[in-house]
Amino acid sequence: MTELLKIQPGHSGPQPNLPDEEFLKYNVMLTTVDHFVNWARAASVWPMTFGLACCAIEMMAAGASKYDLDRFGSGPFRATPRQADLMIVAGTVTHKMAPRVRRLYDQMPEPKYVIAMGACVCRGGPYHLYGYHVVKGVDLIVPVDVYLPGCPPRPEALLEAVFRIQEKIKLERTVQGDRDRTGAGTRPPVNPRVQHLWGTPEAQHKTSTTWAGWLRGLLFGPPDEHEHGHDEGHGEGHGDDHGGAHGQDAHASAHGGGGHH
Amino acid sequence: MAIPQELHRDVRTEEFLLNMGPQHPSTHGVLRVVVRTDGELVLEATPHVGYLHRCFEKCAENTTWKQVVPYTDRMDYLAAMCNNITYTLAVEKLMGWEKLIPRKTTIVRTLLFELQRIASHLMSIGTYGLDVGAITPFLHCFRERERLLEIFEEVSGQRLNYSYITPGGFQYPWPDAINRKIKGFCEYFEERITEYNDLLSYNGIFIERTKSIGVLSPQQARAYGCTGPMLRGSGIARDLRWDQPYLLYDELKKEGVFRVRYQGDKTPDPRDQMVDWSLGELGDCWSRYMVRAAELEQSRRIVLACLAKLDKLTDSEKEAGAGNIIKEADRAYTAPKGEEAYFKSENPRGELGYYVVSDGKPKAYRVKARAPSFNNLQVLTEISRGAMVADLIAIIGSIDIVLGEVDR
Amino acid sequence: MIPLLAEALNPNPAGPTGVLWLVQKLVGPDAFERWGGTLTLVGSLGILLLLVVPIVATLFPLFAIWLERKVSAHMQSRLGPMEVGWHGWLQTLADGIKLLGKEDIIPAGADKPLFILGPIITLAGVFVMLAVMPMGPHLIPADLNLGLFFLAAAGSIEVIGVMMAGWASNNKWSLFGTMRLATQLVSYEVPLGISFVTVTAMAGSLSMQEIVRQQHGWIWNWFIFRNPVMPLVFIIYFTASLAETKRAPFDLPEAESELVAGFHTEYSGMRFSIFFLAEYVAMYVVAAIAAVIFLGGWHTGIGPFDAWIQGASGGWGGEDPSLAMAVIANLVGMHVVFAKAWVLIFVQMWLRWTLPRIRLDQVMDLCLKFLLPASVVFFMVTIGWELLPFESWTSDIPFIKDHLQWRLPRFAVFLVYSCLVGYWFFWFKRTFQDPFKRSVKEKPWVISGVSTT
Amino acid sequence: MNFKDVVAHLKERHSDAIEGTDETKRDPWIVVKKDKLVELCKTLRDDPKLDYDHLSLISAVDYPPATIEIVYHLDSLRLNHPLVLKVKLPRATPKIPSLVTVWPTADWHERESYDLMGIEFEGHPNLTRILCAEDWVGFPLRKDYKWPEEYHGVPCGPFAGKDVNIPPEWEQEGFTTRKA
Repeated sequence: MTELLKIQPGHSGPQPNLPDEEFLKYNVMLTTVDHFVNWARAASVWPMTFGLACCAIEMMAAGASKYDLDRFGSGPFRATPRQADLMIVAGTVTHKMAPRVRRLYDQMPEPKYVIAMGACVCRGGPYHLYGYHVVKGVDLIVPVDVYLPGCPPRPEALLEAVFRIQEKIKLERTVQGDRDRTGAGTRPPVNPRVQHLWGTPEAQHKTSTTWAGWLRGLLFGPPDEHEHGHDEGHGEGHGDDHGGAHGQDAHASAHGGGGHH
Repeated sequence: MAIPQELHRDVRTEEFLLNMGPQHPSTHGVLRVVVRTDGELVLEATPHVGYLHRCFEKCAENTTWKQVVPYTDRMDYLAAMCNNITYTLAVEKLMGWEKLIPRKTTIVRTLLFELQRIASHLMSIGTYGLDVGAITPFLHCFRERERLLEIFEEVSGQRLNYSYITPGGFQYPWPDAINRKIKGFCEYFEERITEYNDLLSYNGIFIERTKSIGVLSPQQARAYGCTGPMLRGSGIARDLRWDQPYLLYDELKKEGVFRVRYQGDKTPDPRDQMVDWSLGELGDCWSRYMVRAAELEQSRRIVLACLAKLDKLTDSEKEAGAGNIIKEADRAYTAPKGEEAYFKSENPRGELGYYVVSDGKPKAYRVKARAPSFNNLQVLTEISRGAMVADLIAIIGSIDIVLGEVDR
Repeated sequence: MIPLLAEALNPNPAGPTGVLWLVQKLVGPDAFERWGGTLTLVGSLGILLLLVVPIVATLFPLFAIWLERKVSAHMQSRLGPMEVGWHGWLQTLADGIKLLGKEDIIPAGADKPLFILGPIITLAGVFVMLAVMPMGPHLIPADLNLGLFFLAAAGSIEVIGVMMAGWASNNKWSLFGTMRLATQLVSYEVPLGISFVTVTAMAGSLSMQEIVRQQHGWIWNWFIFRNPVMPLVFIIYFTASLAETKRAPFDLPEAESELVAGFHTEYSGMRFSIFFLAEYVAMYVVAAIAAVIFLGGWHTGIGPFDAWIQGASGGWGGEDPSLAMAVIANLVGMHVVFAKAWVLIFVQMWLRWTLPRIRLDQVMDLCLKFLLPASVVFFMVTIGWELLPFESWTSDIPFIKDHLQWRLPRFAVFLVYSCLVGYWFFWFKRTFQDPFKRSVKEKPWVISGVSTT
Repeated sequence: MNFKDVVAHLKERHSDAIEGTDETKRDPWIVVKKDKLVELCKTLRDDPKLDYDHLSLISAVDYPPATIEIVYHLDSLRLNHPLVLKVKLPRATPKIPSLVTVWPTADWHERESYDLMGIEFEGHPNLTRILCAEDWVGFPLRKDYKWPEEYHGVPCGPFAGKDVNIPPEWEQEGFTTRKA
């Protein structure tokens, strides 16, 4: 029977380096569900309208008539981070803007992805040497999934970056318990230079409480200590970011506190 | 601000503070506006800028005169070519090269200046439609803008930040084969303008949304240093291309290629109505919008005139204006010590000026940019008092700011 | 009944048993002899309804959202969704699954029970309107004799849900959206209701099926062609229904360029998708109402064909048609209703992707200064039109005898409404020509925003 | 009118306000005394023959070790005769009267000069940082600007804690500079 359970599914199947008891989690049903969920997620990656500078114009061009981002399901640019899956940091991030970027990232629901669009966002770009007010790479602020250099990158390049995000999504194993995407390796790392700001990866990678997580709890019992740590991290992590969207500082401070569970 | 007595009596509600931005769909970037509202009524709107402060001046002080050009692109990324040309003209004024520039170079710079104006106004008109809720005109404007970007890309190899115009000429030689393409675009673009006017400019709802909103009186416009469509929308006939002609505009002005006339005036030929309406009457959002819509046709005619001039050039002139008068080895040229120059031109958004100071080294001692949006945005607090929240969006859109040059 | 019970007590060992037996007895070859056609008809149509209503409620939004994206894309010289299935027809499904799997965030400062209840009540308020929506001569979940009134009432439940959501979000953008929605919907309920009353005055009934039956015959019997002002009443209803469903140019509550996402700014994942679902079901509902009360419901407008539909569907004529023909006739009627609704839905999308958004005070002006008086005037004209004694012109019965019977009550109604309208007219003059409005004209800077300092 | 006439016209009004002029440069300028600046600017704005109603630009230039120059670029929308005013300030205590009362557009320009160059404009209604963050340390456009190590924990790039003015490539040996 265990031999039957050890069927190697597609790229969402068990990795050979996993311990043996892990194999028992992966069976045909869950793998198929994961295939389905990943197909759906990859087919509708909704970006957030988050334009900072020049690259935002090319982001608009990518959504406009010639390079139609809507063909690949990424058409609806959501204005509020609550309904967005993908944050395209398009343009130079300054020290004054950095806290807002972080808050918007924290307000996005899991699973969320970040594209660092443009040289300024990747590493400071033309302002790397003398830009005193420019953050040298947005990965100091938020974990970045795909780096997209260019000043600005062409819209085709942005399409390619969205495809890379879709490839990452296809590697995930949500229902099979890999809720923070670390097992599949699709969760970007935290920049070690700013770990004192954003904390350890465990605190950073908040567990998403979706129906998939509920299904996993149903199948594999309650989460163990390790994931309790995740949940607390979730609560704390959401403490300072549940203000109203869009940098409403005074308003956000009105209600801090834990997550919803 | 004193609320009118009727408001106190009728629609008096509790004030509250609304923080719009720095990331908001219609703040055109990272503008942050703190709005004190009384229900839907705006009591005071205070803009907070600086979220895109990219240290242009510090970078410019540490690079050669030519290396500053890419930074000027990224200041006003919607009118990068105009920024290149203005900075280049400032440096050439500093170096005293005005006489050395060939005629073809001047014609091509004028042509690119106006093409860039068309592209920038397309963007501004489209996003303004987006602000008042009409989504389709935005994408139609982008469709035309993509054709322009193809032309720019064929010229300079870049879609947005061109760095094509450098002190002494061009970065790359001008491809003469592009002239026919530009001419084709101008012919294609003529009926597009009427299409925009039918779809947006004369749409009843659009006029209802933008008329008598954010009225900027001429006195305010002068006091707050508003320039460009902001100023002309209020009825002040100020256009640096007309008043202090630079590149080729003196010639074009004498030939009567472009004029400055009020929106109310009758024109003999109805087709001239659009091009002549480059002055608003009331100074409200619709006037500012219509100034831009008129400058689309105006710039199209100037481009056609420049193309005609390019065709008339002799081969020797074409040869002379092919590239740059500065050899690549001389990229570290220097200006006399203690010399300084200030040059201003008519950007799509208004008066763009560059103040360059030299200390005899191959790099600038100080470069200061006079950004039109920086001055136009100041007046937002004044003209948005008593408007509604929806009007505030329309007013911000009609100012047509680019945060890259507001914050520099 | 008795023989069935007897057979149930001592069943035939050779025949089928249990459920199979019951089914055979109900819809067997000899079912008509046992029960008469009607019971079988009702059973089969009930089964049909069980299939139809969920399809309309769930599959319709999936298709409508996909259609909207394609329509908008082609209006904007784009292609729209292309990669997910043939021309992206699976796009909405993928979006739904994705939203289902997103993290479910409830802001820390939110009012949790209201936040959770909001989308549910909104969706329920919209779905319940499908209960009285006739889809065929005998294809209606519940033919209430107060059907139209029920629709008007259930339409207001949606407002409550949305207001709960916006208020509970504890977000200023949501608050703005909620207040705008309340203002807009409360005022647009009035012309909507008056147009309902106009239709009721013609049909003499509030039951949806009765309203449809009143429009049988040729196409000029539809209520939209009943009298000269009915097309205008239809336009008023359509405008008000746009405002009711928060569609452009009335999409102020969720104006993306002004309020970030309006009342659902703080909603993520599945709860947001429920709002989405509710909006599109509401689109179908208002379009179907228009098709039913103005455009003849399941009548095709071809007299003999409609007569066949009514007869074959086991209509009220009392004849006893065959089961198969009844089902076919009802399905035909259903598709006629769908076709009419789809045309109206396309018009909704067309307007949304063409027109700019109206400001709040302009929305109020349009409703209170134009739609409301116009609808009242058209209602009075309709009443007067109904008072014209068409019947007496065509009937052989002596005038007085037959005349008073139908004339007096309508005349009473006419008097009452004219008194109401007269009072309303003075109230309108008193309310909307007050110093505030006048001052706006005198001092343009109040609105235009020129500085006072 | 041209520069000479403007200077002559001003001298008969405010003979003591003008320190000197330089007509040899591309943009000839007038050096104005700090304490006479406001009334001179009022004359420039109100005199119908001058009619300088458009303040184009306010820029501060740092000349270590001694002085900081404030440069005003004026223009007239009607008469089109640009003018350049200069005020020399001591670098240690750069204080200058604000011109917001004369040209309201000076508001943000002066805030920017305060933000980046540390000029104190006396009488400015709201003299706060405008471009940099509110709690930014130092005045970045000073020539001797020392960069902060980090801002709220985020490292500040290659020059963190250092002086920016390292010799660029053209000032190292083996690099020839020629006049064009």
